[in-house]
Amino acid sequence: GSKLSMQASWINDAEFTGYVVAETKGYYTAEGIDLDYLSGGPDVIPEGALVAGKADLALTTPDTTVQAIVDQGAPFKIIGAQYQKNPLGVVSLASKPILAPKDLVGKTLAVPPVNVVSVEAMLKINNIDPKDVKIVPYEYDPTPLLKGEIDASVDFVTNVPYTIKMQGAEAVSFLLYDYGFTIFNDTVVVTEETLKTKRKELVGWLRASRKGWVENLKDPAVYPPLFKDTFYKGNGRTIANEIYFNTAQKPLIESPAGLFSMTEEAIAKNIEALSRVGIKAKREMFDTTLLAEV
Amino acid sequence: MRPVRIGWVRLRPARWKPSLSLTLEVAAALAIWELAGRMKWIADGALPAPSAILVRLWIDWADYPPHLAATLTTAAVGFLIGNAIGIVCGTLFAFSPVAERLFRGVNVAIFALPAIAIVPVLVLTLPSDGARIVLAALGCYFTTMTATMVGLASADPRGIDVVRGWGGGRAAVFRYVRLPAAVPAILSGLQVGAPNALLGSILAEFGGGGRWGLGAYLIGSLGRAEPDRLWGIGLVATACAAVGYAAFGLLGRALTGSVRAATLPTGTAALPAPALGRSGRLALAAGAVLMPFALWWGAVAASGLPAMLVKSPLDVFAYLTAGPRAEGVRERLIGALAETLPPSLAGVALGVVAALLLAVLAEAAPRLARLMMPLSLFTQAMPLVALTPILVLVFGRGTAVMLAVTVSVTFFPAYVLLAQGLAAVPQGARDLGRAYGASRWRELRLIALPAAVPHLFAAIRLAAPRAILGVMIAEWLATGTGLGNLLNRARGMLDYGMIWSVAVLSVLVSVALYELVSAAEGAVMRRRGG
Amino acid sequence: MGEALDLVLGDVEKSFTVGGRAFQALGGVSLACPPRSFTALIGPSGCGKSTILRLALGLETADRGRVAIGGRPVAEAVKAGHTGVAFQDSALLPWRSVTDNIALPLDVLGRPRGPHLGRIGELIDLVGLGGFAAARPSELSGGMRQRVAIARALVTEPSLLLLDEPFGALDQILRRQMNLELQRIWLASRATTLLVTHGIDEAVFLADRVVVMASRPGRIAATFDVPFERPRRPELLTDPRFHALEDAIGERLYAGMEPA
Amino acid sequence: MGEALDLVLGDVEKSFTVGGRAFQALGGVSLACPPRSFTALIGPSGCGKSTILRLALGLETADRGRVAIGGRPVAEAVKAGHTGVAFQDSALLPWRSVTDNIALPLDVLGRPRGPHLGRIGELIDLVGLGGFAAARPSELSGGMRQRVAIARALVTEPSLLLLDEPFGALDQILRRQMNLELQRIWLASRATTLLVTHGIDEAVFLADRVVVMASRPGRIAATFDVPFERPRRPELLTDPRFHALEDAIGERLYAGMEPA
Ligand SMILES: Nc1ncnc2c1ncn2[C@@H]1O[C@H](COP(=O)(O)OP(=O)(O)OP(=O)(O)O)[C@@H](O)[C@H]1O
Ligand SMILES: Nc1ncnc2c1ncn2[C@@H]1O[C@H](COP(=O)(O)OP(=O)(O)OP(=O)(O)O)[C@@H](O)[C@H]1O
Ligand SMILES: Cc1ncc(C[n+]2csc(CCO)c2C)c(N)n1
Ligand SMILES: [Mg+2]
Ligand SMILES: [Mg+2]
Repeated sequence: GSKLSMQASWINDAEFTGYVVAETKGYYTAEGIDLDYLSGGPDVIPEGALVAGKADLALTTPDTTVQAIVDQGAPFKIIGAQYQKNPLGVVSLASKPILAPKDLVGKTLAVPPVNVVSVEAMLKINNIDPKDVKIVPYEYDPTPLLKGEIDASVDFVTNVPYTIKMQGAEAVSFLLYDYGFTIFNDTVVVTEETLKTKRKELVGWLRASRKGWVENLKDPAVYPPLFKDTFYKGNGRTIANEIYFNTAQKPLIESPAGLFSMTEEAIAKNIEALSRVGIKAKREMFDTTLLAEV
Repeated sequence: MRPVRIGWVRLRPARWKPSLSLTLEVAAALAIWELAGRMKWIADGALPAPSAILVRLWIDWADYPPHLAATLTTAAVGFLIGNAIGIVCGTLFAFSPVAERLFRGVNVAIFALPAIAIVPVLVLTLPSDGARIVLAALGCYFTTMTATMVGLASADPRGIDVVRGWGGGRAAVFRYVRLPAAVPAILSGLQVGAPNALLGSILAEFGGGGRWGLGAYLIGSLGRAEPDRLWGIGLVATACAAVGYAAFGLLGRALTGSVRAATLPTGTAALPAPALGRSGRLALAAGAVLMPFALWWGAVAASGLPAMLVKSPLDVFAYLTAGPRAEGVRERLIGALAETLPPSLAGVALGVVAALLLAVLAEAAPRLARLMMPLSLFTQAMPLVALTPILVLVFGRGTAVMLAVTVSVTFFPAYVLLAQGLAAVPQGARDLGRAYGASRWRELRLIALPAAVPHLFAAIRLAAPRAILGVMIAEWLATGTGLGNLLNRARGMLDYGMIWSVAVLSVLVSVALYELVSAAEGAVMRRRGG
Repeated sequence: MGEALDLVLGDVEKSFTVGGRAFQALGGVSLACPPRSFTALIGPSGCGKSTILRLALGLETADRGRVAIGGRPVAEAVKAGHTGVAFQDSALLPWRSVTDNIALPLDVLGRPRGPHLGRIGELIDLVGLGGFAAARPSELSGGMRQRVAIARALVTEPSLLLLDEPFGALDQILRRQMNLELQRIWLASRATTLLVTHGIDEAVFLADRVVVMASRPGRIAATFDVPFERPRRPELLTDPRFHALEDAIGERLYAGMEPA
Repeated sequence: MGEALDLVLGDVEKSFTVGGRAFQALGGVSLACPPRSFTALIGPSGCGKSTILRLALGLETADRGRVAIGGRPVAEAVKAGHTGVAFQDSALLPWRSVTDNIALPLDVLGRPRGPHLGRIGELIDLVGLGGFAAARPSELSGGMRQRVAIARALVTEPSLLLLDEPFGALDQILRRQMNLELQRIWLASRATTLLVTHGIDEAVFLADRVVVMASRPGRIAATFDVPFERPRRPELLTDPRFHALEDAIGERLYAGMEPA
């Protein structure tokens, strides 16, 4: 088959189970694709792998991608979206619950530096002055939240609540998406060049990946145990954790228009949300023609 | 026990005397830690008890082998490469002060470059393990290079006279006097290198996206809010670092004894100073400024990466001056620098003082100092990001945390070099103080420390560039201010122009600090004579 | 005049590791220097003279036997600043000037320099280094360095003075001059003095008692009392009684002497 | 027997910076040591004796004047391994054993040790250090270290031998023994020798010619030829002619002598 490399946005966890299912079931091979999967990590910038030619396709956060297109003139196109709703949310302890943006006033919120702009935008959308919230860096470790050093953190709601439960506390959360920051996540991004030269493979990738995800989400508890000693091995987490994640992400991924879809309505919402952050997204940055071929 | 001979080196294996009181001290320290962990004294339990860590290690043990293997191999290869280059370059610079001047900026830049800024670029330019090896090597290069130079410069002039007295030139002086005399110092460089190589390899995993390695394991474990796991990983890394540290330390101690002069030399045989006229000095200064930029340019060209990712000096200049956003960028940079600089300066001072205190402690209470060593090594081999919770819980998110992080990243190389300098003080000088009943403190102040002034300055030169780095790490992890925050946010925005600008700015400040220390050193050494 | 302190070594044994093997440097040395006495120690190279001095300063510890100054552990006298020493090697600190090197014992003992500045200047003149006060050790000749070490040994006006071949690198005239100066200082201070020397003439000229050592293991072979009155004048050096004592000591010294 | 090389210093001047000020160490020194001659250099402490040796080895360069060995720049003779030196300070490398320290000149000159091992052993015995071959300098006494330095000076069988007070730290008997050994070696090798010493007796006993120096600035005050036949026996030391020459030299040496 022809080689296609994809850069993931994080380490091997349930966030990418669909692709693993597709790979192990041979869906990519069936599409004539020889997939090279590159795991990500906290300091991996997926778009960088695209620019450097290290990967043909990357899973990204759309605000970053669009900003790169606008500011740097990066030749990117978004050809699909894994998450219809960004799983990023504000997580807090049930004992000191923060259930809506207004509860954040006067509180300390830990935000991954990458997401600070998005969070500030979400606050503004909800008529809250970002100055009224104390934003500190977040390094994906919920301990300060558990210890009460911070009041809330911005993280994937698909995962942290589980961790917090394991530590004997209860978590509550709300999605940024539900408070006006309506963007995708794990957007499938390629360069214009790749779009031209590897269109067939990309369509094949989308088709195979969709199949894999559909298969995976049929019963989110089925696949993670199978990958215990392969894909997940060494990630330091439990299979129960991955099942929780897989289950929690199901509603954020599924779409009546088909997995990975980017409906005109959703794209418009993304453009709208990003514009509030000062990022000028345009319709032509989203290329839905490949999805149409799938 | 029979001494072992390796060439001119004779090692007398120290007899292992299991001392009861040392065992008691270790037991006491562990007991206090255990209690602190159990009673949640520190950071509300974010510092786990040793028993909890061990239990956790036991449970997780099956996870470790592949991670450990990946980290150890890359760290070891990087360690070998970095130290080899460090020793070779240290030698070269020792003998060519002109080359040393020319490359000073480059050297300091290598030492001061924030890993979070270069890893993404390295990862994109190099094959999978390449970035880890390079970062591990970078972690060793500068300290070993510095230690090599200090060692070569501290040779006894009498020995040099002897070699020259039989017609020996620079090469013979190097081979028969300077190099043997420098071995303990070089070994102290290797001691620092052991944890640094490990940390370098681990940090590269954060940006490398590989699956195997303690760093990868750490990332996966971060989100679990289980400090005992994180500390377990840290302790395993520390144990590996400690093996290297102890091995080179023992070798160094065995050698220092045999390298130390029996009688006091009348001075030290300083290395040649550049014999240059006015125009020569000007040309050299110009070259020294241009060299880093030239190499930077070359590296950018060689990387073959598109201009969006890697910026040439001209690109950075354009980013800072041209375009509608340039002014805003400059304002942010200056504002951030103003936030970063003051704690950095305080950090240099505190880092050196911490190094000095520990070195003094190692003299006055060697056992207590040895007890501190695991903790010191832990702070070196453990990525600070994993300690964020405990850092913020104990120190908050203000100046205290910045200083704490800065001290932890500055003191260690400074300490090791300083301790080596103190160990190398000729017996005759020590005897002099003791013959008048000098207290440990007086002996240190009047004899050992003045004798180790070259080492002290080298220690400060090591601490200065690291201080900025330390503050930036704290800003990135805890406070969300200053250059560290700017860098981190820029990464999220793919604002490579900003990433490069911050990196360049932090390096420039480091070089300036380094030059300041070097100038002070020159003045003091001139006044000091011999 | 300082305190009257005696130095006593009682049946002292000391071994070292030399070339990887155990080596007995001193085998049962007993030596008593009474308060205000002047003892010269003479013996073949390597017989343990310097080792005795180092034991007396607490720089080495005896494997067996007892070392005491004024009846107490040596460390006490040393800490109290009662001792002064000139090592065999001049042992100057390279970064200190002549003045500062001479002042080192004061610094170590925590005594202010101020009141001693005059004395330091006198000592510099005494050892013939006027004009070299600001020089560094690396700028001095071998003999000049040794003279700095002598001045340093005297700066604290010690009650127990330990001198290890202090005049070895000096020319004969200077050596004679320094001998006379040392006698003068000793007469004034009456510090208990132990002088290691290779010069029998120097030993007899200066000491109350000459202790002769032998090697392998280092031990005391004989002790000679020196009967000459003080102050002794250079004329004594040509006195037949002086020569007779010299010869007696020499004979004992060279009897079965083998260098170690 | 090595090459016949002379050492010539022609009107040499040398200044140093001492304590921050210029100091003239040598003011117009002319000295010629003919091939196969034995010259003793004697003079007050600090008069520039060691400086002359260092100039002869190229370790210092003259401010003015000429220094040559065998009519060529000193560096050539030194590089060719024609010279041997014992410095005033024994200057041993701490990490080398006695054997290895003695072998250092061979290593520096790139000569294999193998053929010289026997000689090294002989030299160790000659200086009375049998059994100490494996010892480190820190394990030796002061006199023992000096003896290693003497052995080292001789290991290359030099044509020009420069000795700076080599016997200063030795006891009188050993010193005598070493004097006799040095004479024996010199008679066998006929190396041009320049010996710095403070012992007039030693100078007269060993040398063809005794050169007396004076200080401030260092200069040559007088030269005495020594007429006694070789080999000279210990009995010579009590010969009245020997004493007469000693006295003449002493007189000249101490005339207007002030230590510098
Ligand atoms: N630190 C040491 N380690 C090992 N051996 C030592 C040490 N100090 C002295 N010795 C050994 O002890 C013996 C006596 O040494 P010491 O220095 O006391 O001799 P000395 O009488 O002063 O000789 P010299 O007149 O040559 O100075 C020597 O054989 C020497 O090898
Ligand atoms: N490297 C140097 N720097 C400055 N001054 C020096 C240096 N070497 C020698 N001198 C000065 O030159 C003079 C002569 O010194 P030198 O060592 O030649 O004397 P010397 O005759 O060997 O004396 P001694 O018998 O004491 O060894 C001294 O006054 C000394 O201060
Ligand atoms: C696009 C993208 N952005 C951020 C993360 C980070 N993230 C998501 S879940 C998790 C573990 C902690 O809850 C972390 C760190 C990601 N995976 N994907
Ligand atoms: Mg001695
Ligand atoms: Mg001299």
